[in-house]
Amino acid sequence: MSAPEAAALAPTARPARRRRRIDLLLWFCGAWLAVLILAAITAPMLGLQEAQDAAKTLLEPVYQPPSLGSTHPLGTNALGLDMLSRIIYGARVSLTVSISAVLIGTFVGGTLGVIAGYLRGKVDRVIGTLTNTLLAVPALILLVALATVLRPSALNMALALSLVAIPGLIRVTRANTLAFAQREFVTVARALGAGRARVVFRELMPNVLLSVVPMCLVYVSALIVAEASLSFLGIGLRPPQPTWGNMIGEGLNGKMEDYPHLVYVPAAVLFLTVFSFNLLGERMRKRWDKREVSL
Amino acid sequence: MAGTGKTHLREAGSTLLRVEDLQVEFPAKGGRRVHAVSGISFDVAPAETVGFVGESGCGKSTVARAVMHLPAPNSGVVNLDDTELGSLSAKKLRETRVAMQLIFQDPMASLNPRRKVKDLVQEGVEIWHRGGDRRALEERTRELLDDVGLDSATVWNRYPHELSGGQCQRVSIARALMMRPSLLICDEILASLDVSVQSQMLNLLKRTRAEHGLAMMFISHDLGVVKNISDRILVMYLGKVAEVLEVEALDRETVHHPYTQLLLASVPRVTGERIKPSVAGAAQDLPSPLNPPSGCRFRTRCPLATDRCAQQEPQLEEKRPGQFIACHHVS
Amino acid sequence: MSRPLLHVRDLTTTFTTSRGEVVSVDRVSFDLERGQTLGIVGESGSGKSVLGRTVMGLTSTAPNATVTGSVLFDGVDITNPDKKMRAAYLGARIAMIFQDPLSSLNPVKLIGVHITETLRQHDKSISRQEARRRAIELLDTVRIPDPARRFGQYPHELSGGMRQRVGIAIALACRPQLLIADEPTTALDVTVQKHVLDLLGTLCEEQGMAMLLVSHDLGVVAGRSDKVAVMYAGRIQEEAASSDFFRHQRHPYSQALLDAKPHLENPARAELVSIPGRPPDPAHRFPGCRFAPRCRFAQDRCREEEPSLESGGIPSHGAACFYPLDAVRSTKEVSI
Amino acid sequence: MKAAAGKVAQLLVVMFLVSLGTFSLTSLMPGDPAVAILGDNQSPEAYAELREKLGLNEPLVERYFTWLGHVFQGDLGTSMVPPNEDVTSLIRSAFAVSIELAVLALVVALVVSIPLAMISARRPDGLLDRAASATTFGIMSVPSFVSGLVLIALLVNQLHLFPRVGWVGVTDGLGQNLYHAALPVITIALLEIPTFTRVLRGDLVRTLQEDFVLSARAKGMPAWRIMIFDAFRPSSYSLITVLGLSLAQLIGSTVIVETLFSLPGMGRLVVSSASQGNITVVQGAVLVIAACYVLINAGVDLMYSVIDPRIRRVGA
Repeated sequence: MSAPEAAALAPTARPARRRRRIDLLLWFCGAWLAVLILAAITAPMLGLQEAQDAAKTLLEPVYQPPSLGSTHPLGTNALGLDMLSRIIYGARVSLTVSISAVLIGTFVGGTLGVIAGYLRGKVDRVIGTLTNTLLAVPALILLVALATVLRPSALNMALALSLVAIPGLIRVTRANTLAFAQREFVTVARALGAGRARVVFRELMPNVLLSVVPMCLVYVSALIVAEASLSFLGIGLRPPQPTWGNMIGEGLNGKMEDYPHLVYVPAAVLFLTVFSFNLLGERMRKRWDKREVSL
Repeated sequence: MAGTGKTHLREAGSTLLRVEDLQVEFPAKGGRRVHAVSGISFDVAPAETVGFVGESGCGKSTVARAVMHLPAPNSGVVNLDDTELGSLSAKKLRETRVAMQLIFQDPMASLNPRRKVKDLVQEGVEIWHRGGDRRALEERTRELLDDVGLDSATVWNRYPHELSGGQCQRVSIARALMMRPSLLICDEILASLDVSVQSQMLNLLKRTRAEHGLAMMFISHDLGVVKNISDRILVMYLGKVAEVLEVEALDRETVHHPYTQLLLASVPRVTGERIKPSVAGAAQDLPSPLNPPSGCRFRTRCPLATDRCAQQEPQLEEKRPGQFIACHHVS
Repeated sequence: MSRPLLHVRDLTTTFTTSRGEVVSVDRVSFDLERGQTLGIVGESGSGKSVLGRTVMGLTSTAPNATVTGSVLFDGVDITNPDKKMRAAYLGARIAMIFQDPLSSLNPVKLIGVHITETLRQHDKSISRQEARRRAIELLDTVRIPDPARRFGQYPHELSGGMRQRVGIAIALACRPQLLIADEPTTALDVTVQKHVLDLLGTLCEEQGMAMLLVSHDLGVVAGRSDKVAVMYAGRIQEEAASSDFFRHQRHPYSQALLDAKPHLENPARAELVSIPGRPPDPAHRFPGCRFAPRCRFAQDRCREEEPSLESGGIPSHGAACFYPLDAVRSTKEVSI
Repeated sequence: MKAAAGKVAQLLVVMFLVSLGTFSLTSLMPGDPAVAILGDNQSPEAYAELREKLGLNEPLVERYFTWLGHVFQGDLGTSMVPPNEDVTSLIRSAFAVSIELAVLALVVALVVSIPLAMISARRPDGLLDRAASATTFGIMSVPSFVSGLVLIALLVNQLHLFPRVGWVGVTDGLGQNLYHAALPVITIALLEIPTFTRVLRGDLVRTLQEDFVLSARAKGMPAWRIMIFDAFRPSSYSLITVLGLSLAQLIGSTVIVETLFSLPGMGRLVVSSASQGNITVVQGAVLVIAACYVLINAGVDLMYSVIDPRIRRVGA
């Protein structure tokens, strides 16, 4: 059966009208992330209310519920600290830590994965065993165990979180490398005289990376959650340094019934961010998958 | 190792490629080995096209890769001109190998999906920095693309997935020609194409071969196609050579190796008369290359088989001028 | 003759895809008599496979497909079968075999179960033992050696030719009157192809079964069919009795298709007459004859008007061409 | 056989590496573990005694093998924090809670996601599919501590359906046990349902495009039969993989849920021990969890061969 016939028969083929519709949700998510990242970067220049130092907020109202027009659009917490400002400073921590963890993870995991997938044999088995070892300890337990021995700084946090991302990224890159290395274009490149390095960097890498990028976005969201979880458990970054996780955690201490905004505001922000990263990753994967299929 | 004989090889000086006792095995599960190619010898003269026919699993594609040393064969000697490939250092091998170019069956899979046509065609040149002047390189690329029947202006910046199968195959040919090879190895390159495109490609290959003075190894399961393009034909069965012959001798009337005979009889005739279906016999399985039959490998399906065939492996013998057959019973 | 077993009129299959409306099968009509074989030949994209599936009622369940026209099977309209009709006809009175014998068998099911479940689906009264006995019998009918052992094996343990025989055994389970064979030998080696074609021929003869033999290869159909229909871009371009068709073709496409293939009978290294260009994109229809852009004989009229399948004086030899080849020859003679 | 032996060997190596890794945590600990455990204001003798007791004066390798020897006898040591309980029995009781939660949650998740995936896969991109996809996607982005909070606010505070916190063992009556387990189980299941559904749906859609499904339809099989008897089994590989991984992860990572609902499971045991620097408990717990992972992994491999005959008869 020819490609067009196959495409025509495949039940997944979308009707034309659905395709032309603009993906509003995607745009919304993109916009949210753009605003969030921009705000996180420019936080000190935004003239935000006090986020950390409770000594400076002695005169501010405490437990103020959100009210968009006021000086505290998202309300204040028990110490009168501004929620909006805390959310934005929290974003700085969450995003920096999780994105850098994913970058470290992609670099380390990606390199190991490509090496394992291309060289195979013994090297593959050694890397496979290491991957399994890392996977054998559940992510959160691993993080908790590390938290007992590491000081809770942003750098340590990023390193610890990257350990969570590495095994998965190794597996994905390895699988993709294996798949692409079997494609005939690699043999052809070697017939043209390409050496090992060229095959890996020029033939395999561009293909493998493209399939890993969507995965990375999903990992960013997973690590944001992981970081928040640690803070929530009180073993991540500690107050007064605001993070989304410890904001939710501190709102829980019996205040939730009376001042639900203490929990719902950071929870909503967390949800939106995680959702956006997930959606971006998912759409990207679908898009590139389709191209693969059409090949 | 007895091999299947070398009597059909021509004088060493007169050939471009000379392959002796080529042997390729793969490890299989359970510690066993697949005997993909078991002692095959052949040669290709300059500007000559040798066709390799046989059914799936006969090892014809493995031969192509082994000749290229992609990967190197388990044993055997591959001589390209005066160079023995097995004796070369890795770097030297890469350099020498460029004189042979491979084209594969699956037109999409053999093109890197993330590269544009122009980059694909220039890839080899880029690896060896042989491009020289950028303008000249671009000129030559366009020329080759036009030569293989593509409109260079339209396809220049296209990606493989924007082209049809036939067009991709043309890009592959242009890419191979770019390296000015002396030998082109075509592995089932027509198998996934429609009849109308097949004939275009066959004519294109014949023209290109003449223009560039190319020798070819042409691997195919289709006897009609092989007959159309080859000068000599190697009939392979289960990792061995059954018969070597000049193309003119390939027809239903001449006496052949029983396997060649079977192949020829199986090719459908284009006729309007109803063929009385021969009462179909029981289905037979091809013997496994994990554990090939002793003696003559074809004996399990051969109508002429005797005890001798099980004990003694037949050697290729020149039964008629230019026709070598490995069979105890055909005279 | 009495009414034909299969009577297809103006059958059209349209898919709504991201690239727009694709008419895969366009106003196709043909008749198939009991016990006869119709060969349908065309290149990829010609709609031959979709035609086979549409006749079988398999396309109409796809959410993006529309089927119009009519398929009468033994006088009953089965164009867009409902659940009940599907259960009554598919697999029972009409059966199908597929191109790739490996992928058309469920990898996790025993060979035998493939057959017994078909038997029991269409005849609930059969006991397990009875079904098993019949399945082994069927495996024997398609000349599979040691059928009882094969019954308990998985598809991957069989060779390609053996698998296709299993496919045939499944299709034969309920003694259908019509078998739709969709490229049954394309994935097989040439020696196995001959066996399978012989087997199909014998079975049709023995069981008085009609067959729709779909292939891209005229050679597969030659000698194995009573009638031949050549499809191009969704339409039947030529339809004739095989004996007539292979003697001379009236449509330029049919002839080009035969000439383009390197036959064993041709002299070595013969130059092939190739068809220039590519088949048209099914999503972009244009006026006139669909083959006109690639046709050596195309005239202005061919680019404006669409020819219909007419027999042009020769009974039962239709060609959708304004200048069929017998006519071209004579005009040429005149012009000289 | 050779492949199986290799697999077992690899798993043993994994166990060894995990135990080594956990054990060396002690030496990675900043400062003196004795100080960390006893606090700052104790007599030097007390520290020395504890160090002696912990064997901190011996080299790491030696300590590791001594510890490993005890582990093989089922002795994971004693807790460093008063009342210095036996680690093995601590873990045993916590493990029972965790495994119950994990298994129940997986069952709930499967019961929801298998039919959901089948409904979605029947008409890909249809209304139901898109609705299910959007819902699962949304749920996927809710961290468990948020979903747990929402559930508490809704089902406990508003509707008073379930108890807020606490745990009742099976020994105290199955009804009470399930009543207390319900909310945590739902919370955990919510975490798994989206993944399960999406993975299975994806595989089902792919399988349903296979020729053998078409051939089943050509045999006149009804759609539901094809879905259950033809498509499901060959489509369940990824689900099995994910299932195995989840089970392994769940045994430890119900931390959040256990904290939220104050349940005495493994997760909470690890977290509370870790915050007290109670390293023997952490070591023991991590080792047990890793052993589970290794065992489940082996089980998953076994499952593949049950599902797929092509894997079963390797080398046959």
